[in-house]
Amino acid sequence: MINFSYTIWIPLLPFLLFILLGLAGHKLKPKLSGLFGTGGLAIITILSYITAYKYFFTSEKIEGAYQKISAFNITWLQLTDKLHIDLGVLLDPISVMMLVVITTVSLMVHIYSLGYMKGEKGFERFFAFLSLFSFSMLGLVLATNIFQMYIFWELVGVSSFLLIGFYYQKPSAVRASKKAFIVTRFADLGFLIGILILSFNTKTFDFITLTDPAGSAIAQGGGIAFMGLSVMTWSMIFVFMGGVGKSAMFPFHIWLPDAMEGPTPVSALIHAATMVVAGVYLVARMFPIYAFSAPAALEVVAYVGAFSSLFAAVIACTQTDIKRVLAYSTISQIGYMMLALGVSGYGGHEGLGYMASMFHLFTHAMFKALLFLGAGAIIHAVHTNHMTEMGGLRKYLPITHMTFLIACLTIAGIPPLSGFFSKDEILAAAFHNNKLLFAVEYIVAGLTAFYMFRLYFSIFWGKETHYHHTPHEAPATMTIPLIVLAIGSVFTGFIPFNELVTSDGKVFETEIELIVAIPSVLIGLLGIGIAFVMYRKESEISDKLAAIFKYTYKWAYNKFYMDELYLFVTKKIIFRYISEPVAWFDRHIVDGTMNAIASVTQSVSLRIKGFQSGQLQKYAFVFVTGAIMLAILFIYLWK
Amino acid sequence: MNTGIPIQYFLVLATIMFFTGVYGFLTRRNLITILMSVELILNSVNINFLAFNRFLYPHKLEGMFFSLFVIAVAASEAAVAIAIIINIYRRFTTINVEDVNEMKF
Amino acid sequence: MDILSLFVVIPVLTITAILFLKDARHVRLVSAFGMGLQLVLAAILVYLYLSARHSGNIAEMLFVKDYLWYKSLNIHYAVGVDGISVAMIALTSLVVFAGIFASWEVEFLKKEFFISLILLASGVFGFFISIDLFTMFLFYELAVIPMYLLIGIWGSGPKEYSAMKLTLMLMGGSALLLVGLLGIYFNSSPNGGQLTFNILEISKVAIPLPAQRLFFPLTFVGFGVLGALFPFHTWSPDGHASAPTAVSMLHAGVLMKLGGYGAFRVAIFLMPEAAQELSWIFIILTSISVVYGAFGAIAQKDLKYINAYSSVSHCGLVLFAVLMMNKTAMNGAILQMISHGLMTALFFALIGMLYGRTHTRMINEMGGLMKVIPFLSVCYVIAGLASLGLPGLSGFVAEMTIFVGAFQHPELFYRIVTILAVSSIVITAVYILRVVATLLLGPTTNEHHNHITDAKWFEKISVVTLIGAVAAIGLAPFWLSTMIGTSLQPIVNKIIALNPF
Amino acid sequence: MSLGTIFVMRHELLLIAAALLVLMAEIFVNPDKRRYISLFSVSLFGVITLIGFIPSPTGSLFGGMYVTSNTILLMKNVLNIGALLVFIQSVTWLKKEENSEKISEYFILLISTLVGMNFMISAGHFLMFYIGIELATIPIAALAAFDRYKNKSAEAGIKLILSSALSSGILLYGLSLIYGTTGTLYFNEVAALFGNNNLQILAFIFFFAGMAFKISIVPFHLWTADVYEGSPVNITSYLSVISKGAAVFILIILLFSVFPEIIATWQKTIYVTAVLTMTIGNLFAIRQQNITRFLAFSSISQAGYILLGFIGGNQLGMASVIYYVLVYIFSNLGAFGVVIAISNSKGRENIEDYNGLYHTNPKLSLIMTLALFSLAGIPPVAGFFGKFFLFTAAAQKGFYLLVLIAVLNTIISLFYYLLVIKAMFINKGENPIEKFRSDFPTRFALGICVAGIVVTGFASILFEVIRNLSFGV
Amino acid sequence: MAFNQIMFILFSAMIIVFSVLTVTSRKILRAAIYLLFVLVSTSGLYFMLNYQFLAAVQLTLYAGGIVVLIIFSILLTSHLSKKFEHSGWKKNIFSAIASLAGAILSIITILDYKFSATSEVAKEVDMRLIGKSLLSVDYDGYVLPFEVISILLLAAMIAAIVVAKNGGPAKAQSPLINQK
Repeated sequence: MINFSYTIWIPLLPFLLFILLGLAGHKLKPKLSGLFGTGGLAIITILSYITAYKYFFTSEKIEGAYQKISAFNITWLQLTDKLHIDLGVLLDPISVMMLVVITTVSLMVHIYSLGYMKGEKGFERFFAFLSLFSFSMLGLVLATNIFQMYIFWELVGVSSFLLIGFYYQKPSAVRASKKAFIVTRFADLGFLIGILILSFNTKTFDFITLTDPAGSAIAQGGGIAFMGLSVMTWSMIFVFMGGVGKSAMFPFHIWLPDAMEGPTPVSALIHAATMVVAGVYLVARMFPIYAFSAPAALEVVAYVGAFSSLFAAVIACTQTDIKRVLAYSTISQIGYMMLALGVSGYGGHEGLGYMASMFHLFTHAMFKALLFLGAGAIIHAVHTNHMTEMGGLRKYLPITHMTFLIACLTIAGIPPLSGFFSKDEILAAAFHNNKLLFAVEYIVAGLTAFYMFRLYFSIFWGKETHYHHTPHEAPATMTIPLIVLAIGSVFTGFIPFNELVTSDGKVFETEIELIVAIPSVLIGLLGIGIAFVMYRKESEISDKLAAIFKYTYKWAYNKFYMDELYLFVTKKIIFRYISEPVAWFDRHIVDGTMNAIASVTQSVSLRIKGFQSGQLQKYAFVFVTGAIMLAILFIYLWK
Repeated sequence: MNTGIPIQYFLVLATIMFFTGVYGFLTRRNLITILMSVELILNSVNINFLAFNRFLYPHKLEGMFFSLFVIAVAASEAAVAIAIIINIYRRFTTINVEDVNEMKF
Repeated sequence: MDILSLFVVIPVLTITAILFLKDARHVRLVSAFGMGLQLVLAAILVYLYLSARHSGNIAEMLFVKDYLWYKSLNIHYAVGVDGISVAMIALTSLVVFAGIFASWEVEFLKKEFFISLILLASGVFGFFISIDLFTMFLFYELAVIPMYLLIGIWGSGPKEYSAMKLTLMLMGGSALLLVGLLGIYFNSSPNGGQLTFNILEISKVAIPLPAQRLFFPLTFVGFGVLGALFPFHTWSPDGHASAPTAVSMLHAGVLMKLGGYGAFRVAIFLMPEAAQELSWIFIILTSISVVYGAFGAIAQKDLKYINAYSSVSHCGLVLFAVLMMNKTAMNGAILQMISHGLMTALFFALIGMLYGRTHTRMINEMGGLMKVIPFLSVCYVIAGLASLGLPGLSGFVAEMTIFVGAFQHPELFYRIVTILAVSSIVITAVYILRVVATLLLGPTTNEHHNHITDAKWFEKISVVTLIGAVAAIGLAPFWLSTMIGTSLQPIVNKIIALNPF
Repeated sequence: MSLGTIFVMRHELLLIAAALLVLMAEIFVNPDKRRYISLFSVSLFGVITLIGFIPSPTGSLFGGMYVTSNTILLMKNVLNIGALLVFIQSVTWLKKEENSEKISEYFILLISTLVGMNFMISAGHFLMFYIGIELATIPIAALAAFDRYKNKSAEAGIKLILSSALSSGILLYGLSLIYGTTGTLYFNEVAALFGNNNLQILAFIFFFAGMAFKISIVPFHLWTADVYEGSPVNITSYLSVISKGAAVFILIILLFSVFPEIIATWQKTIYVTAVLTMTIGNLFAIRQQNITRFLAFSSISQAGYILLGFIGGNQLGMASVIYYVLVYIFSNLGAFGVVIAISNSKGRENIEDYNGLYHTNPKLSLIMTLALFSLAGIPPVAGFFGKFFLFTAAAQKGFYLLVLIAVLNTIISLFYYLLVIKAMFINKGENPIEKFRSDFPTRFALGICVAGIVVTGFASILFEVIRNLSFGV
Repeated sequence: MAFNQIMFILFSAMIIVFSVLTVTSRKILRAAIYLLFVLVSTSGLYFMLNYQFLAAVQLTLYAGGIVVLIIFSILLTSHLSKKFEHSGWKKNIFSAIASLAGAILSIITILDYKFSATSEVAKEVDMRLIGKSLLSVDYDGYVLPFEVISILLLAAMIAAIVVAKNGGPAKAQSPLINQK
């Protein structure tokens, strides 16, 4: 048995960094704090790689399966006799994989930020928040139990909030951060309720117990039925709701495009590579329960994923803000991952979807981070987000151009880049399970290629617009990460995921299924071709198409009015029709009653003042009648 | 001894007198007439005491002595009341009870 | 002199010292010294308590001192603490200590201000150390009354109205309470024998059920008024809004906890059968408090009103949890009391400091303060995050304990209501973020606020003390939770004996 | 009659002697030395008060006409303490020029009313009771009209004497019926012969109405406010504390020892009147502007609370009543003491005049606050304990609803007490009462009141002593 | 019909009639005289009941003392020729109702009650007995009330003096004097 207890330092180190930078950051020189942050992250990246190596290649397998190793565990809070919240480190294939993903991307982003954020006010704050995020995200993936996951789930939410709102004086950034937080918080409510139901039924939070296919949690089955679905299904649906929120699936996707208000490195790290896939990770983490106890919930996962990916892809085709395009693309890709999980089974080849999902998560992290960082470099150069204001940048930004192209090809699924492999596995899994979903994803693959190259051509080709300053290539701190990630995007496709990350930890055989692979490559190429025609040079085709599909375009451009719907619900219904009436009710009815008691007392007091008339004889009259009435009362009426 | 007259007659008589006094107290406007009504009330009580003493409990003299002391008390009460009434008259120039209401509510 | 009585004696001595001070300038120093001493004493108490428990002392109450006071009625001055009261005492001393510093710059009738404030504190301390219903009630009222002067003299806005309303409503609560306590007293010995006010002794006998049915609602509502039980919470927004900073802190932070603590210690502990029977009524009321308070907070514009409604919501959660009648939920209730006490005190301290600088509490009249006064703003954000239940800060610990505990209730109705209560965390997020976004973030909207200064040293002491406590509980809740949990055992045993589930 | 037996009656005898001594002084002292009469009377009375505490034999004298017991001695001592305070508080007022002619009369009259009260409490026979009650009332009417040059004073006097005449008329009618149905007026004999029949209930109700008048129980209370407002404030405080206290004492003795047979009836009577008294008193007090009138209504509602001690007919009840009267003496005299001090030096008696008092006269306002809190029953001052015991006594016999009504009433009363406190501490006075220093007697009396208010509650020994001397039905 | 029955009817008729007249007469002096008649008739009743001493006291003290005092004060304070105004009918009616109700209630209750006389031997009331009782310290002796009433009378006297005594700024403030 290998001792993994040092892994606790992987999340702890960023936490300490956060404390250091948060409390003393403003006293340090900005550069120093940046170096502290980056250096710390470099250390944990190395640690993560060591861990990955040790875990995958030297740890002992039982019956050919990777074991879940609880490397560290302390009880943080004892709730009931059986339920307790632990904090610890759980190592299993997916968490180790996530370690690698997070630390790699995070390190790249840190390095990138040294250049990108240079001279910004609040540099040290930025690195403090990044450290906080790294801590939270690592804590999330290493969680030993669902409650720990929830804790860090909330923490990543907050870090995301802080980072989106980094430019806190910009109203749009503030709005976006608020929106992100509240939407995900609402989704987290579902997560929490799911946890409550789950723990009530299974009396445990612990992942190892929960997800052991032979364990008591799964053995007890779905539990009693409630409103047509079993309790376990309900709880899993609720838990998934949390994932939907964090991963920006429909209908909780609306926060993600707005979140692009944050600094671009943040978008790359949080809103592309790591945090947004937490939902996928969550489902993967709970996968045995989904597969065995709540298959209906798994179907929900599949359909939500498929719909989101289509929905987002359509919108992405119409957006002009490059970061928003990437954001919708992210939604779309995460939809893929969800779908893959949704169509997966447990164990062996049945678990293809699971493996594919994780695989895609991995590759997506690389190329999407690359895309965002590239976009950052572009924005850094031209000081705008809108692709209508760009064009012909390939001359000015050669490195960025090349890496961006690689990323676009990767996401379009062109072999032999990594995106091809992972996407192909997903399509294959869908193909075997559900033809409808496969069809949807097939179309999305084409759309993806189309909008990515629409983006690519508009930025680097097309008509050259007039720039205030001549755009120039970014400094080395920014280009090196681009190159590293580009290399990653190219080669990660060759990692044998079927041997490393599978649903039951055992190796299974996969091969490229040509019946799926060839059409998918073709449709990718088709998409690229259309984009080439439309955007390579200035052309009116796009406008004409937009005119033809006027309403569809308009709807897609306006993101199907989801924001407006949300606004309507929050502003009108919650605020106008609930909160304000509640406040009114409280002031006027509840409080009014209390005040009324007081004023009634006062007015009674005023009314009866006539008794005290100052007239002696009236006093005497009351006296006499009082005595007589008392006498009558007690002699005849109430004896 | 007191042949033929039941005690109830005396009691009823006293009661009527008592409430006549009360009526006077409640209606007369002149402070002195109110005082007179009070005397009626006290007198009726005396009748009660004496009747009881004579008819029912003649072995002791409690009723009679009580009446005696009531008369004495009534006298002193009347004296002080009249002193105050005269003072009222000097202050208010009237002894109409309805006008003596500087303090109310 | 036993250690517990010191908690009442020190404030009294401090008051006496202030009374005889010639120089008004030293008043705050003396107060700070006295309350600092109190804080140290609280720390010592925590240490003594834990070491006593550690050494195997399993008595229900520790450091019990019992002096016969009124022999014929068997009224005692009896003090004793268990983990819960120790925690509450620690909370109180923290908040009072912070409150002294938050009111460092009170100038008008300075002596009187600090005297009233410390008097209030001594009432609260007395309440928490008492195990005799009579002294408990005495201290309870003693804590309520100085509020009137504190709000009426040093308050702002419609202070007289608010002060009167607050006092009368709270005394109305204590009116119900008094009847309830007398009822308990006269049923404290159903088999004949000496009647008693002593909580421990009463808890050993079973109060007849018909009596419980009568007196449980009285007692619970009596305490509930102070715990902001719907619909008796309306004193809270007005009172908090009008009160001066330190008073709001103490009031929301500590005084409202008297309600929860009392409801737990007296109503539920002594009359569990009736509590179980009638809990559904109050569960409905408290869950209304929870959700309704949160919704109410969304629509407010005045910072203090927002916080007051949020207190209604959070304190509603305390009573809600207490009524769930299981160990975890009750543990959560106590944690929530402490957590809410700290963070709401923090909130009010910060609001007071903001108000001192901007002279407004209307959120739409301020904006972008983060740039001008980063320290206070960051503290405000931390307070907000604590309030909306961010892990790592105390609010999360408390709320989660409550929710998990409440959800263990065997009856479906209670679980569904729990889900309803859980939903308040979203609403909380909405109003907290609304405030944070409008007030602190964005561009500065009011140019008058461009030149205000950040926190002074005494303000920092006040704020940092509280934040430190909030974070400490949030990061390492285990010892506190365990300390409370052990002390909950007697009542849990009582309930289990009643209805094993 | 031995010397010992005389000592049994020492309260009354000493008081009579004191009255005569003052009378002598009035006659024989040089007119320009008259101002020492106050001092003389007060110190004389102080000595008497002290002597009252000497333990002494008890028993009945004059064939049962005069009865005394330790309980009764206690009650007398309580009244003496109160009366002493009133005496001290009067000194300053009597120094005024317009009163200088009547100092000795003032003391003689007050002492004689006290004699009346003592005889009333010690009565073993309704005749003594009646004479005592009249002796306790008639001179007070004259004292109410003491300020001859004030219309209000005269009005107060006439209202008091006429209504009291009517009430004693009704009381006498009741007594006559009691005599008629039992054939005796000795307390112990009446107790044995009293039953639950209509005529005796009627007699009891009439008797109760007469007593209720003295305690100002609603609906027999209407004279109270006017008389309190019109009388000189010293007399008002005497009326509200001592007269009321004496009437309360004798009523509880009579109810417990003479009418125990009809306890069911008088419990109902007291239930109804207590609720009415508390509520009406409070409702009227809310609106008052004049501070003495305000205190008058407050004292009406206080009487309502006191009735809660009656209702159970239990030992605790009597103890709590005596205790409460003691507390009430300190509290009410504390409040009145401040009113008197201000009225004497500034002549202002409206609540509005108290605006901003704290800023000019902090000590007076603090005493007032303490006294009002005590009246309102706020801990840790004595009033809290007093009220608590009263409520406990009622609750002991299961009158929880009544207790609830009473405590809710205390909320209303708290409201108006707070109004005064608000005036003193919070309101800004446009024309505040200037700073002044009251003279020694006032301060001395207030000091005793404050000490009483603060100490009485904590010193449980007092209550225990009282309780041991009390008895139930 | 026996003599004393006739006398009783006579006296009681006089008492009732003159009582009513006392409280209704619109001339004050007449009212006083009617009161005198009532008091005299009452003393007649006392004679009938064999309480001669008390009847005498009634005549001297009441009829002779109090009524004279009253008439004296009437002369001091009232315009004799002036008739009273009618007091308000509301007042009269309500007072009448209250008094009637009280009277009826009392009479019914009294008539309802079975009085039982004592079986003990009656005492003959003569002056000797009265004197002895008045000075007796034993059971059924009244020396104590006798003493106390003397204090009462003294106090009443002083009280009356206090009220009547001039003092302080009284003269200046008397409205009577101001008017003149």
